[in-house]
Formats: sequence, C-alpha cells, structure tokens
Amino acid sequence: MGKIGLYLCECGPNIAEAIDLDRITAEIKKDAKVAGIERFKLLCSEDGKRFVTESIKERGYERVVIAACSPKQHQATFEQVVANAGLNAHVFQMVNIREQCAWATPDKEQATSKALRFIRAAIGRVRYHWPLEQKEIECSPDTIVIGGGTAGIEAALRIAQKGRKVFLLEKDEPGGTRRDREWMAARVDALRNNPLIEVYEHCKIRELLGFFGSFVAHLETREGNEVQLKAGSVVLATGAVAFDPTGLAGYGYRELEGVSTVREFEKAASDASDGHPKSVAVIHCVGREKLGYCSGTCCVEAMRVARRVKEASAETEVTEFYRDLCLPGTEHDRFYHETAKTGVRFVRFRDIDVAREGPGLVVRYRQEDGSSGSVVADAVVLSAGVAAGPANAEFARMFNIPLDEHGFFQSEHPVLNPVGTVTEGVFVVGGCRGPAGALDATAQAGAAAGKVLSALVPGRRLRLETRTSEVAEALCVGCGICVAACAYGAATLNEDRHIAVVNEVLCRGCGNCAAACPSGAAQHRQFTTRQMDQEVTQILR
Amino acid sequence: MADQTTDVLVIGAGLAGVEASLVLANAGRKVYLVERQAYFGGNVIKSEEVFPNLECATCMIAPKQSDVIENQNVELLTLTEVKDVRGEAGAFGVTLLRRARYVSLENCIGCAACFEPCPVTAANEFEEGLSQRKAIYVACAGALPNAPAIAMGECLRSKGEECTACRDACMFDAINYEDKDEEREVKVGAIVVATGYRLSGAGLPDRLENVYNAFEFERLRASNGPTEGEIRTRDGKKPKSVALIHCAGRREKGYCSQVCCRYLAKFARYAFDKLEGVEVHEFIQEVSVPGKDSQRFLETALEKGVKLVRTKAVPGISANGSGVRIEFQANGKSESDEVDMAVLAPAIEPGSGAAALAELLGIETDGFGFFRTAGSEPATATRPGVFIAGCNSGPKDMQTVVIQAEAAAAGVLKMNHKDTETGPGEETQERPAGSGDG
Amino acid sequence: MKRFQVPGTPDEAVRELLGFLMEQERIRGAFVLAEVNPGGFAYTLIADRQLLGRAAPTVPLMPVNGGRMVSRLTTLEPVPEPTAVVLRPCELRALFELVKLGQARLDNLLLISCTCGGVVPTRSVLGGIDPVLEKHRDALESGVTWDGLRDTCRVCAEFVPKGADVTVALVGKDTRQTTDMLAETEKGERFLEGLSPSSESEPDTGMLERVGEERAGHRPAVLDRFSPDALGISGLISVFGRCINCHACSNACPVCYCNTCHFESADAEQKPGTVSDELDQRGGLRLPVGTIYYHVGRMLHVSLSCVGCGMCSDACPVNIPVASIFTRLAGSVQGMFDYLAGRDAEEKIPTSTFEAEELKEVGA
Amino acid sequence: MKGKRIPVDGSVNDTLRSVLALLLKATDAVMVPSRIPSKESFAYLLIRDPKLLEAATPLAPVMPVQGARALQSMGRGRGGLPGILCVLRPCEARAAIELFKRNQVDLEDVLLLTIDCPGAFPTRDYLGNPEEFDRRFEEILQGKQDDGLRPDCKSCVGFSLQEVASDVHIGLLRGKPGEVAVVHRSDRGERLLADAGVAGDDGISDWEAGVEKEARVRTGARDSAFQEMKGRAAGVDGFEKLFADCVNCHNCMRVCPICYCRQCFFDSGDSVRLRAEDYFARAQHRGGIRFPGDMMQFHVGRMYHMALSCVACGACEDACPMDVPVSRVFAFVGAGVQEQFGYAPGRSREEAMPMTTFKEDELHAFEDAGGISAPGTTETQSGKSKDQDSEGKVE
Amino acid sequence: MAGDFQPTIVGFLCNWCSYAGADLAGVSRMKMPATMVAIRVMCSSRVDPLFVLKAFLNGADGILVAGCHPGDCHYQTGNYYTRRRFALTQRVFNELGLETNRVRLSWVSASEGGRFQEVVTGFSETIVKAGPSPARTEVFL
Repeated sequence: MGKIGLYLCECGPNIAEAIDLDRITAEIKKDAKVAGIERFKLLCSEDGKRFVTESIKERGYERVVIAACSPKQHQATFEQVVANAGLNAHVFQMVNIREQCAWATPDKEQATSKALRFIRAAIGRVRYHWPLEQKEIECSPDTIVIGGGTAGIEAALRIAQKGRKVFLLEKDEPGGTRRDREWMAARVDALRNNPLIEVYEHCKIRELLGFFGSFVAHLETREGNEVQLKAGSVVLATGAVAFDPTGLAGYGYRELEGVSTVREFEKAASDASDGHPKSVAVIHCVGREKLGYCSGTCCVEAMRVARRVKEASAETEVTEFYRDLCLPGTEHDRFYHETAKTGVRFVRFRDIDVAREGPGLVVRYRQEDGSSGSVVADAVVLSAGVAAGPANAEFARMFNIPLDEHGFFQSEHPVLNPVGTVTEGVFVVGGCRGPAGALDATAQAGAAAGKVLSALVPGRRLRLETRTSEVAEALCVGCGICVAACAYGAATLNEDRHIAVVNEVLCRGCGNCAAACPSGAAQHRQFTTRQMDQEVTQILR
Repeated sequence: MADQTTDVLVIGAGLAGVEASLVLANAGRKVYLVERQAYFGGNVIKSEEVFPNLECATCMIAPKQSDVIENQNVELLTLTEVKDVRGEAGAFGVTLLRRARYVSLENCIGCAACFEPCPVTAANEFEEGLSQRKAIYVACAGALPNAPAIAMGECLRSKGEECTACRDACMFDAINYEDKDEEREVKVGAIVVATGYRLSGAGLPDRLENVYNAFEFERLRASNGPTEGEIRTRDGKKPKSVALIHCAGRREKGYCSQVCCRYLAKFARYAFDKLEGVEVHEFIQEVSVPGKDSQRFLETALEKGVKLVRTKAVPGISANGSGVRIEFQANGKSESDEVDMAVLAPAIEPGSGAAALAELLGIETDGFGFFRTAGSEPATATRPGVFIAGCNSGPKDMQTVVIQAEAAAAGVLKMNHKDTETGPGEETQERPAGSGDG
Repeated sequence: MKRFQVPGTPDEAVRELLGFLMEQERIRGAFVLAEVNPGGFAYTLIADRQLLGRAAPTVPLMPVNGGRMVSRLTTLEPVPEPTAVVLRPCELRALFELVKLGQARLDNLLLISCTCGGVVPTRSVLGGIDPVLEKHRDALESGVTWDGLRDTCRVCAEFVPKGADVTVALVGKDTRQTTDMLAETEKGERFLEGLSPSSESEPDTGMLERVGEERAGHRPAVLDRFSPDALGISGLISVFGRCINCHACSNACPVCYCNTCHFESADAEQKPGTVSDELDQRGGLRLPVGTIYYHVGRMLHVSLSCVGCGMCSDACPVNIPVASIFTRLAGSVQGMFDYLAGRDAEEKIPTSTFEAEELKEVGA
Repeated sequence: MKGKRIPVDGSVNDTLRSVLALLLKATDAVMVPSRIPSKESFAYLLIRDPKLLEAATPLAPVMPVQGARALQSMGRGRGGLPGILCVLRPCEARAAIELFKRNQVDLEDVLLLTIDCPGAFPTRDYLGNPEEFDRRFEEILQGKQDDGLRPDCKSCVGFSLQEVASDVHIGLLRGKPGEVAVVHRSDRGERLLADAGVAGDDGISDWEAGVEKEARVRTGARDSAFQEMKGRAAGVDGFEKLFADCVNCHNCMRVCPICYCRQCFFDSGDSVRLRAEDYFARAQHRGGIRFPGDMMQFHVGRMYHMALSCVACGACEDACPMDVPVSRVFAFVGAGVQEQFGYAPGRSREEAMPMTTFKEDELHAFEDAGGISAPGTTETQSGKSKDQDSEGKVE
Repeated sequence: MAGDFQPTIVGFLCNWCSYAGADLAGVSRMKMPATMVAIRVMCSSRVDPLFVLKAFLNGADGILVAGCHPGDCHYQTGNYYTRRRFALTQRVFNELGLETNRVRLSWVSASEGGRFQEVVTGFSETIVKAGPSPARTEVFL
C-alpha cells in the first residue's frame, strides 16, 4: 500500500487550541495504518513547506496526508510541496480540520472526534491513490472561423494579426449583411490581403470532427473539390437573420403596398429618384412578442430611418410609434433628443393597426391610457428585431453545443465565459449567440481572439485536466448512460468496440459519468469508487 | 528596442481586471494586477445573485479569484495605485504606490483573531455603512486575499495611544505597525485599465431613512451581508411594501445606464423571495431590457406580481414617518404612493479618480467622463498600448464586461507582433455612424 | 389494426404462421421457445422449417427471459436477415429496455407477442408439463389466473403487449379450433398479408379489463407483505437473511445488463483490513458480507427498468420472493417519473435525462 | 492420537457452543454457522461479541453457503484478517485450503476447526419445513441414519479428519448423551487449545475406530454412486441427458467455492458477445440453435477449470434450480483426475496444485495412444502419491 | 434516547458551492452541531446512490447530499442528475421502510455560510429525533 505519512498542522493556535492533537496522534498510532505522524506549527509557512519536503524524503513516505486548513485554501500549495519531495502530487490527500472543524466546533472533545474521522477517512482513501499523469497534447495554433460577417471577419483579422494562420469559411461571400458598405469593403480587403488568412467562399461544410487542439473540417469548395482543414480552435460566427414580419397581424406587410422593412425602405430610398414621401410612419418592436426578447438595436435603427428621411427632406412628416424606447449606452439618449428636435413625432402605443384607405396608408393606434388616434402615411416602415439563423441547429449538433429557447448558441456560461461553449475550443461570436450590434459583435470577436491566442500558443503543448474520468473496457458494455450524462460530449460510444470512451481533452472531471455507470466501468480519477468507499467506511468508524 | 517588454499592467481587480489578467497570464504573460482596495473582486462580490440565471456571484467569481492567487504569472498588488506613467507602447515605465496594510500577507493566515480585541469601531464601507467593523478588518467574510488591513486613520495608535491589541492577539506576528507606504517601479509593454464604476449621486434626493441605493439593497440581500440576507428596514422591520425607482439621475447624466431595468427586476424577485406577501411597485419611464435573456427575466418578476407604474418623470421622494412617500405624474394626473422602503437605481458613472487616471495615462474621455474607445476597437484606448475593460468606458452588464476584458487581452497579445500587418492606425479608423444591425 | 384468424391452437397457429412466413421468404429465421429435449424448453433460433415442429411459442414457461436472449443475439449487430421473435409482453418490454441501453437492436425483427396468461415456475414442470398445460388452458379461456402461476404473473397488469407488430390473442379466448392474431403495425400487416381475416366482429376489450381487475385483486396478497411498514432494516433482513449470495437473481434479470456486476467487481469487495473495524463496530458480521447492500443496491440500479418478469424469484435457489419486492418497488419509482419500463423503445430512461423544472420537493 | 474428551451436555450443538465460547477467549473472532433471525435458515457469523454465540450452530442441518466462500467474502489476497477461528465442515476446510493456494483467502492468522460431519439436508427441502428437519437432524447427531441427506453427503468419504489440513478437529462420539473429542492437528492448533484451556491427552481410540467403521460404509456408498454415474455420464448423449434441464443460470459456478474468478470466463464478453451473423450461420447450418447456446461448453469447460480441486461439497447441486445432478458428475470426474495426479485437494497447505508443477518423468500412459484407467476405486482415495514431498514447491 | 445522542451525519458536498459554503460558515465562526462530517466531491453528480446506501449501512445516522442551486451547476447540468438520482434513492428507501428523513438533499451556495449552518442544525435536530440508525450495530446486513 505504500508508507503513509500523516502531517498535522497546528495552524498556530487555530487548530492546536481547538483540537486535541495529542489524542489524535495516539488514536492514529493505535490504528497502525500510517508509517509516521509529523506535527508542525504552521505547515503553509516557508519553514513548514521545507519541513514537509525534507521529512518525506528522509522517512521515505510514499503517500501523504496533510491535516490543516481547507483544500480550497492550500491544496495547490501542498500538491507543489509533495511534488518537490519527488512524489506524484496526487498520492496526497488534504484534510480540512480548520474551517469545517476547529472553527465550526467550539467543544474541543467533539472537534477532536470529528477531526479524527476526517483524518481516518483520508488515510483510508490515500492508500488507494495512484500517481496521475499530467497529460499534454500537441495542438495546432491555427483557427477555423465559420462565417464572414462582421464578427467572423474581425475575429479572423485579430487572430491573424498575431501571426496565426486562419481559415475563414463562408457559404456566400465575406461581407455579411452589413449596410455601411465602404467600411465593410475596407475590412473585406484587409481580410483578403492578409497572407495568413485563407478565405473559402461559397463552400459547404460537410463535417467537423475532432476536439480542442485538433479539429478537422471537411468542406466542399464552390468548384466541388473536397478540402480538409486542420486547426486547434473554431470560431462560429454564422450570424443571425432579420425577423420576417410576413403574416404578422395588423402590419399588412407583403399585403399592403407601402409597407416595408427598414432594409427594404432604405434600399428603395437610395434607388428612388422621384420625390420624397409626405409622411412616413416608423413602427418599433415589430414581432417582439413572437421573438420573446428585445433585440436592443431596433429603436436606434428606427430613429436612424427618421433621421435619413429628415436629412433628405425636412418637411416630410415622420412619426415613430414605439412601446418602450430602448436606448442602451451613452450615445443614444443624445441621439434620441436630437432626433426629436428635427421634428420627428414620438407616439407610444399599446396596440397598432395599419390599413390602406384610398391613396394612403392609415396607422391606427391605442395608447396605454386607452386613448386612441390615427396617422395617415404614404410609407410605413417596420423596425423588427433579429432572429436566430437556421444553420445553428446543424452546427449545434456537430459541436455538441446546446441552443437556447430562441435557437441561438448557448455560451458555456453567460457571464464567466460568454464566447466559450461547453465544447472546449469552440467559440461563438456575433449574431449566432444572440442579437448583437456591430460594436458588440466586434467586441465578441476580440474576446474570441483573446481566448484563442492565450489558449493555443505555437510550440506550447496543451496541458489537460488530470482528475478526469476513464472507462475500463473490461467492465463496460456500452449502455451509453454516461454519454447521456456528460454535458461536454467527452464520453462517446465507440460502436466498433461497443464500449464508451472518454476524451480527456474534453472531460472537465465532474464525475457525473462515474455515478451514472452501474457496472463501475466509468471511474473518476481521484474520486474512484474504491477511494470514495474507503472514505465513507473510515469516516464512520 | 532595448527596454521593450511584454509584461502587462492591469489596473483594477474587479471582474474585468481579473478576466483580462487570467487570459494574459494563460498566454504566458507576466501580469501586475493592481487594486486600490485591500480586497479584490470589485463590485461584483457585493451581489448575492446576478442576471441572468440568478447565480450566486461569489460562487461564480471565487474560482477565478483563486486562479489569480495561484497563477504564477499574476502578481496581485492590493492597496496599490498608479502614481505615474512614462514611455510608450511596448516600453512603459510605471510608478506604483502601495499603501501600508500593516498586516503581512506572508504571515497572516486569516484566522481573524485580531478583530475582536480591537477597541475601535467604524462604519463598514463595503457594507455601505449598514454594519460596523473594527479598525483592523476585512471587507466581508470570504474576502480575498484572506487577510485584514488596518485603517490607520482610525487606529488609536494614530491618535498617539500605545494600543497593541491586534498585535498581541496575532500568533503569527503578521501585524506590523511600522509598515510604510511604498513606491515601486515596474516596466510594462501594455496597460489594461479596468477601474470600474460607481453609483452616481446625481439626481438623488437627500438621504432618507428607508431609501436605499442599489448597492445598499444588494448588501441587505447578501447572505454574508449585515442582515445575513434578510431584507429589513433600518429599524429592523420586515417591509410590507417596496418601491423600485428607475432612472434616478438618468436625466441629470444624460444617458441610460443600461443594466438598471434588469437589476431592479432582480430586486423585485429578491423582495418576493424574502418577504412573504410583500407589495412591489416599480416606477418606470422606459423599459429597457435588451438581449435575448432579458425579456423572460423581466416577465418572471412581473408574474410574481410587480405593480408597474409608468410615470412621466422620476417620482419625487419624501419621508413619511419611517416610511417613504412617492409623488409622481401618470396618465396626466398627479398621484402618490406610500411604501415602507424605496430602492433607487442611480446612474452608473466612472469610478472615482477616473479623470486623474485618464490624465496620467494620456487617454481621452467622452463627455461623461468615461474612457473613450478608439473607433472600431471596443477595448482599445486612444493611446497605443493602453486598453480598456469594464464599466469605465460606459455602463455594461457583466457578460459585456467579460467580453471586453477578453478583447482587451487580445489587443495586448497581438500588439507589435512582428508579422502584424496592421498598426494602431488601421485599428482606430473611425467606423461610420449607423452600424446598428448585426 | 388488421385481425386475422389462423386454424389450430395457439401453438399450432403460431407454428403455422412462422411456417407461412418462411415459405413466403418474408423471414429467414424464427426466434421462439422450443422443446429442445423431452419436457425441456429453451429459446431457439430456427432457420429450418422442419424444426418448427419443435416450436412451443405459447408454452406457459419462461426458463430465461426471452428479451435477454434476443439481446444475446443482437448485442453487437442487428440480425442479418428478417427474423420473427415470439416474446411475452414482459420479455418484449425487457427487450425494449435493452435496446435503449444499447444491448440489443430491433432492425430486421418482426415482433410477435401475445395477451399473456402468465407462466408457471420453471421448477414446477420438472415432474412433467402436461398437467400444467391442462390447467393453464382452462384458466386462459376463462381469463382467470390460477394458483399454479408465478406470483408476479398473477398480479401482472401489463399482460397486453405494447409495441408488438403482431399480437396473438390468448387471454379469455376459446382457442381450441382457431386462434386470432392482430397485426398492430403497418409492418405486421405487411407480414401477415395473405392470411384469412378474423371471423370475430370486434375484439372484446371489456374482457381484458375484467382480467386486469381480477389480477389486481391478487396484488394485496402477493405484494402488501412487502409494504414499507412491513420491511425496514429488520424486515429486509428477514426477507433476505437466507440469501446465499449466489446472485442468481441478477444473473437471471433481463435488465441487469452489465457483464461484470458491480457487486462482483473488485471495487465492491470487502477489504480484509476493514474486517476488524466492522467487528469493533458491531461485535459480529454476517458472512458472506454485503447481502443487504447487494439487494438494495441492485434495486437502485434496476428498479427503474424492472419489467416485473419474475425471473429473479424463479431463479432463486432459496425461494426468496425477490420479484414481488421489485414489482412493488418498480411501480413506485417508475411512477415517480411517469415512466413505464419498456413501453416503447425510444423513451429515455429517467436517470439518463432530466427536467430543469421538476422534483422541487426533493431538494431543499 | 490424544485429545480432550468432553461429555455432551444438552445437545451436541450446546456442547460445541460452550467449547467455542472458551476458544473465542483465545482468538479475535470465531466464524461459525448460525441461525438467521427469522430462524428459517443459516448463515455464517463472524463473532467477536460472545453474546452472538447464542445463534451459533456449529453443526447445522444444511449448508446453504460453502464456508470457504463465506471466508473468502471477507476479502481476497493475503494479510489483513484478524485472528479468526473458522468452524467448517471438512469439505469446506478443504476448499478453503484450495483457495489459500490461489491467494484467495488469508490463512495467515486464520485457524481452521473441522468437526465430524453428519452431512446436510438439501437446502430447499429444509426451507420447506425447518422444524421437521431440525428434529431429524438431532436424531442424526445421536447416530440415527437418515436417507434424506444430500446424495454427496451420503457418499462422502472425507467426513472426518481424513485428508484435511485443519488446525483443530472435533470428533463426535454419537449416542445419548455422547461425547465430543477435541484434538489439535497443528502447532497453532495446539497453542490455541492450550490458551483456551481445552487441551487434554485423553485416549480417543474408540472414536478413531468409529471413524474407520463409518469410512468403510461411506466408501461402499461412494463406489456404487460412481458406478451409477459411470453409466449415466457415458458419451456426449449421456452428458446431454444429465444436463438436459439446465437453464444456463450458472448458479453452480456462482456457489462453487473453487470457482473463484471475479468474472467467469463463460459469462465474459469474450464468450457471450458474439456477432448475430455467426449465430445465424450456425443456426442455418444445423437448422437451429438454442439460447443461450453454451450449455455443454460451460459445464465441460468449468470441469477443466476446477475438477482437480473439486472437494465434492455438493454446493452446486444444492443451488441448482433444476435439480441437475451437477455435483455427482463433478465429484465423479474430479475423483478421476485427482487420482490421475495423486492429488487430494485440501490435504495440505503446501502441496502444489498439479497444474502449477510437473515432473519430467510422469504421465507416459497418456503419450501416443495412451488411455485413462477407470476412476473411483478405494485405494486411490486414501493412497497418497509416493513422492508428494518432492512436489512440495510451486514452480 | 434523544438526550445525549450525538448523531453522525455524512455530508457529500460539491467542491464549488456547498463545500465553499461550509468553509465560509467556519471562517465566519458560525457555531453548529459537530454532527456533520463532510466528504468533498467535485460535483454533487459524482454522488453514486450506492455511496448513500453504503454510508447508511455503515451506520451513518443521516446522509446529506449538497450541491449548487439548480441552474448554478459548475458543470452545466450535473445537479439535475443529482436530483433525479437522489429522488430515486429516497423513493427506494421509502418503499423499503428505511426512514427517508435520514437522507436529505440541499442546495447551498458558496456565499451561504448561514444557510449551511441552518441545514446542518436543522438536519441534526431531525436525526436526533429519529434516534440512532438501526443499521449502526446490525450484524446480519
């Protein structure tokens, strides 16, 4: 089993005064399961660390138990110390006799008994600790970016600026659906002229395999050639689509002439040579109920329409019908007030209906106080939000990334890792992860670049989590329960061998699969059934 | 170039600073993470739960904090401020001022034995003055680094008395009354400014007994806060009615602080969760809940029974016994309302000293005192080599803060890379206005 | 749903059917109980029509759970040729559970089942099966269960197959001359194409309900002695005390699909070093160790997939009513998730999925 | 041989209990068959607290679990067990020693106490009517013959201290009230008895004579049993018939004390997970195949694996749900192969298992067209292989 | 019996929330009965129902499984599986007449030191009322 060394930290008076360490020493001696018991005033001090390292070497301990503060406090510290003594950092178990014992239990007698249980449990389990290997894998520093809209282009440029190779895959042509064409043109040029960026336009992605550090994309080019690309990370920037108001009651879109979306209206306006409309009605929040969220960009969008109309002809009457003005950020209140100054009329509505009467369109509305009114207009512009792109589902399947209720990609964590996903090495930016203005999309592109650049450094190998799960082939019958339980797609079925296998690159070491497996084939390193059993048995002595 | 370095200075150790530091450190960069306070984690750790999943903020940020503490590449410098910045991108010379903590981080193990004997009590700033602390103290239970500091200004020793209560109580001789403020020079290639925000006083009424601002209310709800998470009026009663007041100070500041509608919806849920049968009245002019998760978040609050009152302007607030009287214009009529407690959503403004720091760093601010980002670059300041992360460039929700922090890190990482085909010039091109859609 | 009529008793009729299907080359094999030696019955994969004479598809015996046998046949890959399998409802449900658990494949299988009158304990025919057959046929006809059946059969509520392509009508039918068969799926209809339609106008569903009620009537007698207040630690000990730890129950169980049972693996073994501790704590120790741990542990593992087939009781050499306990338990735990083991082959097993909004009462 | 004679006071089991009570004082724990709380059967108890001895039934009317398996269940491998005195039937003790040779039980601090075995009733018979069989068993203990005992017991020639390396043995001098004779068979046994104060040098030749006499009777029974089996087990057909009712539950293997593998090869993926097309090919070739299909392979294969160590304890047959005469077949075949190598399982802790050693000059009978001589004659059982000592070491 | 009976409760705590919450309770010097002995797992979803059973049969008077609040799991969805497995375990205990009040599932976040204190205190009271586990000294398990 290996010689076990037990270290008791007095933590000054914190442990020494609250727990009877002499009794502990005596009892553990009686159990005769450890080769030696060492006691020290403060193990986390420099002297303390040195003491542990040296005594391990001297006494030839092969397993180490340290009873001190919470592992959250010093686990890492002591793992290092144990490693310095030439042992594998994982043949060590830390016992928390401070936070959850000395500090929580005023009665010394009870605190001591409790500490004794903790220590016995650790001794019991550490006998079944085996060295764990710190695995590292070669990884490709290159990146595949999927989607050539703002987010995709900005991500590609930023990553390439660090001298990294980037493959940008686009089903049509880079440039996306952006209106401010000059700007976008400049960015697309930058993209095309960048020697480190390979653009594959009009390509179909047949398949995407692999994992963080080594992904492989199989794609078919416009010419119909099969191309295989290898990369260490993938940035999904497949964008969103504009919400389509067709069939939405009360707006008459595609039914009444003169009713158009913002984009259609702008296009018509830029083409139109003949005179300006006398009055324009712009309606906000079109389709918001259906979408179930506020896209956060359409109010400003709608006001820009008004501004352009007014710039073109100041005498054109413009009415903005809104429910709530969503003007996030520091510039937009000003923009609103300026717009109002140009004579644009703002009307808050609760219900609205567009109808054609004779030559013009009539917009009838009711307000929150019940009062109602109507406005005659020759053009009605619908400002609608953005919706999730249809392609998301396919990529979600390919990469095991969950979609949210609206069909957007879900971040691994909305706050802590907004552009990361549950699939390590796959990032989501721009419209495909939710409504985003160009600046948001750019920021997200930057974020993804930051993650990529720091995670995959040329010449550096990828260090993997050591406390991962593994599957014992002899015990596994391939029932797939672990596969269902794994949130990271780390456990998969190998159909040929009819067993489950764990991809250690993707495994985050939660142990869910181990608990799900009835035959004990799936094991959670450092929390194996044997170790846990011993802990349970010994803690109850 | 001789004194070029790739080390990075990150100013401010809140959510943004921490995230930026970790991304940089993982890329192998040496990071000096300086924090003005004695603890780090910024404003985030004041919240019990956060948007959108009402997750426990501490649970979320704690793992990142321990990463910072354990990461060999990050040097966390608390109680430290930037005094001077010289040089240029790739080779900045920075003078840091570390203010005395009077407690040795090496020796202290955070056992807290020193608090009890300290004879001095003072209002705890972290708790918005809602609870008392000693002159030697930690901001709150669980604050990191796990060691107290002495507010020497309050300590009896500063008043000439020979008090050694805390030193006597310390078994690790961690207390050092001789500790001095120290200046320190560091050379860095890039600077990330993540100095965060504070709540503005603009447009707020004079202090009233049971009127709280957002931070105060957060602390009331915090299970490690002054009331251990119980929402109570100052006289310790369970409020029967709570008013949530939007846009306090928006008109004065001239911008929408973006996150208030969401956190007030959260506050409503706090109230319903903690106060059986409470009435919650929200006074609002415009509902602004952008983003795919916000609508449902708001609706959940409304379903719990929030009474939403749309007012023409921010209501007037006055004391009414121990309660609060609220007067407002709705549907063209003047009306009023009485509640036991009112919570205000003040405007968000740059952290104190932002202007001075901008001066020091030679970066531009916008009309509101926020740091200006350079054109198309949401995380680049107007001076090469200086980057921006967090609410010091404008109000943001947490995820946008993290995104910007990671983008700032990207900016640093790709700086003056030999193969770089673009310089800051290209980076900072002005994007034409009207880049609304995605 | 098309209904057909085949001349002969159920056994004859099913043989007839299988022969017909082979002749028509709609199937290349039949997986069915057969008399492999006088009085000895076993599942047999029959590829030769001549051998169909030995087939005993509806003999009231379950020497092994047929679902488990089909899994043996198809663990690694589907059967290469169209094959008819004749299973009782609980065997079919076991098969479906095993499909979900990746232990069997349905491709190429024609699923034939029956309304089930139950089976007798395998041991009870050691003296010869004929007396049993007599009694059983009468019982089937009247639709009344008889005391020779296994306990679990006498209280079985799932005796009408779910998900079969073809159902042979046994319960409450006079099957001396002809036997009715129902094609329950489009596939079933395709295969039975060409048989003569049933003379009977409408199936008497009321009769099936009556049978269900009659069986429900037996539940208290069979199951209630294992009610919570009857058990507890001491109750468990008096039920399982005589267990000889042979694990025959898990070995016979169709949904105990592991190759090496956790309770026989190294991880579950007692460590010699801990024996002293046990003695310190209890003053004594029952050997072999871990009897209750094994049985309750097995309940945790399989109660959600238990189909109440009764194999465990049948295989127990010391007559422990394992199946009765499991049947009672299974009803409860499966009900908690609105789940019924093996009612179809797609439904997720409760432990391999979750709902965000559920079981609020459980976690506090 | 000398020993301590103790008059039976109350029932034989009462007397044995009182002896155990003394022995328990001299050791950490006693492992002994005991009545389970529901009274309807027996399990082994490992006893430290003397109070628990009340349930102890050193001679139980049934053997639901083979004691060697009970002993093994405390953990495989050597080292770690406290000092335990195991009360076993001779066949159980032999099995324990066979497992010890395979590193499956720890006998370092464990002592084996055997008792003259009156045999056991089939467990399932007993469960049907415990009181009845308890009564009948009491009569057996007083010398009465009972035909209801398990076949293996009736033909067991190793019922006493023949060929078993136990440390302590207790002989029964039957009759009313009768006596028991406690003898030590190893130094450790001697020390134990001395410490416990049950050592003695009373003459016990009358008991030895009784054993001799009984042995002759049993040997006769055994020979005829073997003769009968020889007829039945002849050829594949004979075998097929014997195992006709087998339902492949593999229970015989699970309760067998010698089958010590965690995962039986015949249950392992290698033997149960075949490709459907292979099954189909076989079915098409023969017209049909039964499921599970490994019936003969299993029984014959298991025979290869354990027959050399088979102690004919009858556990397999006792646990067979289909009354297949498993143990009678195995005992018969076992005796034959054991005779072939002059090996007697459990005879000594040191004697090497035949398949772990060899001699350069042996078994020439099997070379070229060599054949097997008929097994099951009396001499071979009692007759030791001449150069057993030279086989002592495991190669 | 409830008088001086000092129960033993095994608590399986997830590393990220509940274990941190337990630490915080200690750091804040919150007093609570010394009944709870904690076993740390990375995620509450590592808690195999067999661990709970094992603890019970080995003589634990109570067993607590504690993790992050639903929706807060550090590993996305682990605690939802925990909840299902626990529901199964508790139901099996119930059907077998084993006192279900001896097993408990609670959500405790890293900032909820106070809540951890309440859970431990409350659960201990329950167990003291229930008395010592019958499994503790049972020989015939």
